[in-house]
Amino acid sequence: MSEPAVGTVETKLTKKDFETDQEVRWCPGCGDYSVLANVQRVLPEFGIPRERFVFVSGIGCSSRFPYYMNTYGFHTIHGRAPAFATGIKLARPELSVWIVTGDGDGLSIGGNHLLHVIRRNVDVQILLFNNRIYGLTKGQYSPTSQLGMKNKSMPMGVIDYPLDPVAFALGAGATFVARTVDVDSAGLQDVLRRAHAHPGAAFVEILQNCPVYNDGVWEAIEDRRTRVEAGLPLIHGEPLVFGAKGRRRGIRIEHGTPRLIALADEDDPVAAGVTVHDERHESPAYAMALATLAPPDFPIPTGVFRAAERPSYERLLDEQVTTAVRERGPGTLEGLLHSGDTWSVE
Amino acid sequence: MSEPAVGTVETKLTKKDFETDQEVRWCPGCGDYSVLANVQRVLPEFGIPRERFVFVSGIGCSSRFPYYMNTYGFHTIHGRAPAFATGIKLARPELSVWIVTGDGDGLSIGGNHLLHVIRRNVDVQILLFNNRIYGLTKGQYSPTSQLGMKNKSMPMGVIDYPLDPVAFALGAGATFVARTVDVDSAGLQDVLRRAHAHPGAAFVEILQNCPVYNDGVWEAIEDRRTRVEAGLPLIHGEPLVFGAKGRRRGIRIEHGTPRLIALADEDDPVAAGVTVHDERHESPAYAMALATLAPPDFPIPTGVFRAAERPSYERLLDEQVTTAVRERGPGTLEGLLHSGDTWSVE
Amino acid sequence: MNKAQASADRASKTQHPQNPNERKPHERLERVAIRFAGDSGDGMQLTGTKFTESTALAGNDLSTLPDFPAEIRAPAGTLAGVSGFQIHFSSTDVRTPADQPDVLVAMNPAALRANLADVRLGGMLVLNADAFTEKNLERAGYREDPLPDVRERYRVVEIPLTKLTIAAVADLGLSQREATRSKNFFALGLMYWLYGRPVESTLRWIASRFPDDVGEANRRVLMAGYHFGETSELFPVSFEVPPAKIEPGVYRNITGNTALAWGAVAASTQMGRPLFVGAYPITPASEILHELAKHRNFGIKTFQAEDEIAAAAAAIGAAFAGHLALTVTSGPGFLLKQEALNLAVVAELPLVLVDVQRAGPSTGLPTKTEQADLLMALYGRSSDSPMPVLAPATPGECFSIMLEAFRLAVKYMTPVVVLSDGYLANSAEPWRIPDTAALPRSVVSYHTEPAGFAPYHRAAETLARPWAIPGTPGLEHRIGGLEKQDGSGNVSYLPDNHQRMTDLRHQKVAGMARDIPPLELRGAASGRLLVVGWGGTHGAIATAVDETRADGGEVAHLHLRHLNPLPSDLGDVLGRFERVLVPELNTGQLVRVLRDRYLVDAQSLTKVQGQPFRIAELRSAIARLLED
Amino acid sequence: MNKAQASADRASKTQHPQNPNERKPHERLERVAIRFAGDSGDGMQLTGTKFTESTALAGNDLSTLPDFPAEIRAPAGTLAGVSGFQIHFSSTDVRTPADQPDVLVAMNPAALRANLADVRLGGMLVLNADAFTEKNLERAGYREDPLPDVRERYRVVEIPLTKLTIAAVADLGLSQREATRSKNFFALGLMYWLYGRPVESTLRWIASRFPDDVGEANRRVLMAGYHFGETSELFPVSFEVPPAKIEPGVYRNITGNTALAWGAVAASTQMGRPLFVGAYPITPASEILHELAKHRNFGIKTFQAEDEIAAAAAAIGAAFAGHLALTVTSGPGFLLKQEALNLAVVAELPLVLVDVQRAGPSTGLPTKTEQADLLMALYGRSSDSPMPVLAPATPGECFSIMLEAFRLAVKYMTPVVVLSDGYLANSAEPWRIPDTAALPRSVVSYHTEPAGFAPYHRAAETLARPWAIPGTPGLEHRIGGLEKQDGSGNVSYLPDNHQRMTDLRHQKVAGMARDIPPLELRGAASGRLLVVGWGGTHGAIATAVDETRADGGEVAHLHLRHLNPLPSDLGDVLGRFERVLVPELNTGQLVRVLRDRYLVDAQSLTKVQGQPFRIAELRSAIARLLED
Ligand SMILES: Cc1ncc(C[n+]2csc(CCOP(=O)(O)OP(=O)(O)O)c2C)c(N)n1
Ligand SMILES: Cc1ncc(C[n+]2csc(CCOP(=O)(O)OP(=O)(O)O)c2C)c(N)n1
Ligand code: SF4
Ligand code: SF4
Ligand SMILES: [Mg+2]
Ligand SMILES: [Mg+2]
Repeated sequence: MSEPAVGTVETKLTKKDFETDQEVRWCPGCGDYSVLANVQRVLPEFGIPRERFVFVSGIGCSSRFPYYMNTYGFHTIHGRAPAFATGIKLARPELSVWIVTGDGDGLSIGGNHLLHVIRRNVDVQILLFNNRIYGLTKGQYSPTSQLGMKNKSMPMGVIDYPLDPVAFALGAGATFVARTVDVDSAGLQDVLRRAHAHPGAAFVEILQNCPVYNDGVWEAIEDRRTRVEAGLPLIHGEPLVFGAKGRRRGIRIEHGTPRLIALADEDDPVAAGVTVHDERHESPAYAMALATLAPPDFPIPTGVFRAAERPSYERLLDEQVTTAVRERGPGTLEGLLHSGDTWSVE
Repeated sequence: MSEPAVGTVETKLTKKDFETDQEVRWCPGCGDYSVLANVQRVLPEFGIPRERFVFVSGIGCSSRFPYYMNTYGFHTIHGRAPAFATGIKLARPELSVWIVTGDGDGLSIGGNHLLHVIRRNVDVQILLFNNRIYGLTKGQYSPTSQLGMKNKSMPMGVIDYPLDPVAFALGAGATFVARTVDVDSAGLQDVLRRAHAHPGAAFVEILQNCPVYNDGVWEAIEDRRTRVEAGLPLIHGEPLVFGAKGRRRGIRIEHGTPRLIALADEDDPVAAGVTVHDERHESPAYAMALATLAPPDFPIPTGVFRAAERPSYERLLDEQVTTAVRERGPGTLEGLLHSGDTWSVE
Repeated sequence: MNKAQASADRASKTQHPQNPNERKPHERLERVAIRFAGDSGDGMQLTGTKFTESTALAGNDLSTLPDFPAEIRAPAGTLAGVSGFQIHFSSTDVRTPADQPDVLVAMNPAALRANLADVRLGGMLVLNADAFTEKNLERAGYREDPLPDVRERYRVVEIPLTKLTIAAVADLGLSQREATRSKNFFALGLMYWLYGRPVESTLRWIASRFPDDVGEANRRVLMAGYHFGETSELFPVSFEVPPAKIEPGVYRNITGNTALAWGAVAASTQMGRPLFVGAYPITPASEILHELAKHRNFGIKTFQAEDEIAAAAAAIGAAFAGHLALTVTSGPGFLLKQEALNLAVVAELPLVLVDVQRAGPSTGLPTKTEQADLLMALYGRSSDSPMPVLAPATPGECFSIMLEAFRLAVKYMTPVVVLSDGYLANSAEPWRIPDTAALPRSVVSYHTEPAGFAPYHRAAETLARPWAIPGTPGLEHRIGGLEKQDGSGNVSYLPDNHQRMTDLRHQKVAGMARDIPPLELRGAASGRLLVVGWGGTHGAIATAVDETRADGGEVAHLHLRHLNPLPSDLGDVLGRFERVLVPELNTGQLVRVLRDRYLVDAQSLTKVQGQPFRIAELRSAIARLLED
Repeated sequence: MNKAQASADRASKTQHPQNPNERKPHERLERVAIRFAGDSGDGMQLTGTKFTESTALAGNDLSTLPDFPAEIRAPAGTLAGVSGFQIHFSSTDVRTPADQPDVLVAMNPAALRANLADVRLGGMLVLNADAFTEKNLERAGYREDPLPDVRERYRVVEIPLTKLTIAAVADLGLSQREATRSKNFFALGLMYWLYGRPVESTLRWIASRFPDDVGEANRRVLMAGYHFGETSELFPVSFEVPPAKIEPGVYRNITGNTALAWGAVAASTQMGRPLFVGAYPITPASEILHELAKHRNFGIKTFQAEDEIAAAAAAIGAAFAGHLALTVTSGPGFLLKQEALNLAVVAELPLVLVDVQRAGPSTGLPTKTEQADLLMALYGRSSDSPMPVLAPATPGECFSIMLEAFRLAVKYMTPVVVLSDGYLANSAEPWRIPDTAALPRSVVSYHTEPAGFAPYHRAAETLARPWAIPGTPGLEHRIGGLEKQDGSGNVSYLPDNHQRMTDLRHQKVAGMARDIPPLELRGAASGRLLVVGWGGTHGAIATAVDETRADGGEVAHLHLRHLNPLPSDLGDVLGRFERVLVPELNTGQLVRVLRDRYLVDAQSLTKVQGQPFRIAELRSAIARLLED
């Protein structure tokens, strides 16, 4: 968790304070606009002075994000943002460090860095904009593109199995994993707040529409009319239930495998055997099972999959420094140079 | 699956045929010796002529493997073996391509390539030697090293959470995942046979001892005396039961979470609610739950976690070629150069 | 359009010059450069492409250059969103898209503002008057209306292009938004009339390409523009640019990127081995991957890897397995591939790497051109790692350079670098389609003989090791990045062997100079000044040298296509001139190599602006050196 | 041993030369080079290190070089498993570990076979006779017993070392295997006697280091070796190498890798800012990471990243956040970091990269030395990307070069490359510990003033932009790899700005030449031949030049520590000599830079064998150039 700094901001900041003078240059209708606005809206709530935020990104449409945030920002190189962010956070744990990446930046060229920043549990927030396409380079497929999808680099259709960002993050040992949707302001803001509050690497997949190269890829869950059937909102302590009245269904995970349970409106889902959502399981197995839920058989879960507490990497590193100083005293150059065997010549 | 080539070998090959004249240069007692011997023992069974095997490795002690195999071999660069192997397999699907890598080579610098070769389901066999240490560079920790372990690069102890190779592979969408132990010849050979038979990317984690830099890290499961308690052999269709007579326990996975069930010797494990191992689940959720089993609370599962059928990448790519030729006829240079708008000048 | 139709078109145009605007006088011009500019959404690239096709059919020599914004779709009406396309055509030779357009078609104020400075003073500005609203002026960053001032310095033609477009399709029942989408066709039609271009091929293309209603709208608007020229008082004359004298043959327009892709296909068909392409998308090289991915029916396997390292590695793997292997990228990606290339150098495997250079360093100006990766190609790998480097001079030459690159890679068993650039990639020129029957054809054969086989046993002349691919009985062997024993290929740590192998790797590449034909100069074989260029600056330098020579300047032009090894007669040639000038779009790279190698006091002319050289810049640099 | 003890030792040795082997005559020698060689498991590195410490206490000047096998533990008794350690010590100056050892201690036939060719003809071979069994001879690849032949050409001393060791510890109840483990101490004790080295410090070290029983065994065996020399008939004389004249001060032995690490610590303490180290293990650079990881109590944060790219990126991130950032690697890793370095060039952030060069290309000979990454450091990034490059000359200089590198990085806001090499990394020399109070100290300050702040507003002289770190109120800004507008740092696609920024980046680095002190030559300031070197070849070149001059040869030596920018007086200096020779452990890299820059016909002496230059090789090359 970025050091809580409540009270250090004299006057409460507003969304405006987080806007820059740079013209926002995404295509009209791009899902990135909504994410930007919601981030700018949520940040003032944290009571952290603006200068303590750093946004770090790779390369891609989404990675232009830092230019539009009136905070510190670093638009780095393709795929490596997690490594830059790690250096920043280890150097200055008091900063609130946010990584912005895309499905190409974060899961194609940058997959390994994302894996390791998550594994190490560095206390950063990771926003992965998943539009299932390379936007900036004009329409090649990405590691999350659907099988069979035709695009510039695979004109006969994609033959790679798509990666699920949530499963990937859990496989990496993530302590916090969430999924949200570009146009769902309330859900997005909620997840951003939770990500910020989490003391470790907080991984957030944001389903994002690219109207130019992959329009409608998340339509079912973006559209208010179909969202109830297509989405499964995860609420800690509540059973895994979705669907409109009269079509309610629950999900039960038994012997590791999820299956649907049809529910009459008056049924008590828990009594009917529906699994109750628990983001705090020590074992990631449960969250993994959730991660495997996907259309067409299942709805898309959104919200927080997992939120487990473990000391963060930069805290453990700082502790080594503190311990070393405590046990050995602060290092002195004189002492170092004269350590071990020396002799004098007169 | 490498094209079955039964019958194309005139005289049955033997272990000797797969040995090279190069002196094997691992440290005395290194777990790599046993793996090498077992691979050399199993290969002749496949009835594939020697020249159709290619062993591809990165850099590390384990990655010296190809030099000792009298097949085609490519000792490439650190972490990138999966990418080289992908090129070889896509170019010539008829070859049997084996990747040899280590926990550093495959999961540190090479994590992304391993992720993607697994995701794409290229039909290769991947042997990841996990000694939880960098051997070749003399004892730095790796992404699988245990928390707190002291080593050359983290003298005050490791603070990164270890990655579980099996969970990683499942997060990447693996169709075949297995785990085995260097000294367990029977188990190792069995898994090698299964990996070879699998038509897609077959990921095998091999628990390997490095007597020089990380001696005894797998002792509990390597030692015949403790193996019954420390290991959980996975057998398709059998319940998840382990432990010696009188101390038998089973594992049940409910609502996504595994827990132990104590079993009297006469109990029927299935009746007692123990989960039955099924490697063929379409959903990876079950295998994920197995992957989270680890000491001290659980035994280490060994054997095949998952074996799902999906067409392999190189087959789908070949199909695109075939389809294109069928639909458009074989390409001719003359046709290509004259496609689209042209004009003549006389 | 198929070939027959095309040549019919061309024939009807040249044999029966039925200029349709007979009612107005027309002037003859030798050459014209037009730039179409508008918002990214305005279809300027399409407009330019169609004008180009029609111009080619009219028999002119030509050269074109698109200029994309870096953003996918920047907000409408802003400077960042301006997209442009320039075409230069002539009744004589054309080698560049021209320094300054004579005509600018600007669809909005931003397009005017972004391009005005480039237009020749006194040139013609064709503006969409409807777009010059206060709001648009503001979006373009104009504080006040620029037109009063602009009208003094240019011939400004203001046309209510949007309104005329809407009027032309009034009865088609389209929404206003749909209707205005066609307005680029109005501009196109008008320019067709103004320069006497044939409209037929475009009409046919419209009919084949669009759904009926949209097609009809486009057709009407195109013709409305055409007739507007004919009837409006705004244009007292039309122009004629007579056909150029062009070598007979079948022609097409080609960009550098397409030619590189097709060259690779040709290498595959002519060498009888399948092509494997490992690539990771990056501007401005992605189109090569896109183009090759279309042609699976040639047996081509394209592989979009997870990153550039994997792309190179997969290509090297495919080379090991006996494919013709290609990897395509731009500077930042090239850099990432260097470790894998280094392995290919040691493993001595054939591979072609194409680097379409862009402006840097780092992300830089990704859509802009530069020639700044030469030294990286030569020296950018750890330790001593010699690799041949080639560079095409023109879009069309991109085709033949790929044949050459693959030929050398396989003959010498070595990776080969081809340096293209953002300018060559996107600019187009008419290209005489080679006679495929006459292209050299030689099927590559692998080594198959087990007797006496050793993986590093070298051919006497080329020093190439055998290409022995997995699957071949009896040739099982292991290769890798540790130093190899010469001959056996086993790992060797012996000092003398390392020296020997290092020397052999150098000698092998140096020996490739045998394959380079004698140098040809433009101009006299000796004298006062030699201008030495490489890569995509060829057109500009050649033009500048020709113009200077036409004015009596004693200057010659040498263009290098082989940058490593250098041609063996290069030292001689350099020595025959008093001065040497090396113009490059970098801070001086080839010039360093020449000075080092030949100890000639070569001077550097550099430009690092993401833009090609202007002919005028080159001429004045040449003039300066000729004077003092 | 603490300092007081050490100096007491030294004092007792030099003031009261109680040579314990009084009973045998002893000869005075000016210099001796000894090589200890045995199986990897034989403890040769330890033996060498202890001999070195004792020799330092004896007051000699010295230089050492270990030689590890590439394998972790190759099979016992094989050539691949031989591990060696050479020490050269003298009563006068020593600058290299010597071309040829005078004495070889060989613990088995493989050690003899691997090293014999290096030994001076007529030199002494001390062999463990017990190890010369048939089986061992075969393992070492000897077809027949080599000794009859060897005895003719060398002074061979055969000692049943294993048996004598076992005998010495017979009553300690150790197993035979345990007992024989101590045999290296026998050899050490014997050499102590032979060259009159003090044993006390080693005895103390044994006592403090081993458990009681092993310690006792080692002690006894050491003394057994010592007394063996005294009593055995095999050694008629012992030798004395009197102390050298050495500048007064406190000394220690230091290797290049340790000195690099400590130099980084010193930069941190002297500049008052914490150190961040991003690294990925790679031979021969890993030890720098290991050493720095030990010193958390300096506030040092070391970070073992997932790969080299991440290591560089994390370091750049830490630099952005205000730390002194370091990344350490070798060639193949350097290459992977280039894209991140390119970003640091554009972002203008301070960073030091250390490349401990090893033999390549590709994986090459990872434990061997080479100097072949210079051109990659200068030119290995895409596009025009100037970066300063420094190189230390000696292990001790590795310390000061790091202070210089960090000073320049922060002063000019730029990444800086330091090129060390495998030879410097592992070789050791006595190093006079600098007076820390006298080391320059200046606490780095960040920019904090919001008024008039612009991220790319440059300091007038240095052209450095301000270091404004996250957390500073009012300085919020964004940086990145797209071209920056000068001053504001906003993204700019304007051609002129790109030219301006490119020029500024070059000028900034070029301007660093101001910080380079005037060049100093060894030898006359002008004349017939100048030998120009850089990096770890300093000792060998200086020795060769000194020896040649002592013989009357007219030659001078210039050693470059700044390779980019080059010193401003370099052109002048080169111009004052008739000939210039540039010896390098590569195929000629600095020589290219000098020829290009100064158009001097510098000649190259190259060697690519994974081995340092021999003085003899250099002398004969110098002689050749002086002759003709
Ligand atoms: C080393 C390198 N390789 C390739 C590129 C080209 N490139 C820029 S962004 C991008 C993909 C971006 O996709 P994604 O992360 O999904 O972002 P989006 O544009 O869809 O938001 C690529 C391939 C680059 N800039 N650098
Ligand atoms: C680019 C690059 N970086 C670093 C190295 C050094 N290196 C070689 S092997 C290795 C780690 C090997 O660890 P692992 O894969 O676990 O293999 P093991 O030796 O334990 O079998 C490293 C860091 C290298 N060869 N290349
Ligand atoms: S290309 Fe797609 S992702 Fe990129 S800005 Fe446009 S709409 Fe957004
Ligand atoms: S260092 Fe460890 S892994 Fe490497 S060869 Fe030796 S025992 Fe095996
Ligand atoms: Mg995307
Ligand atoms: Mg390992």
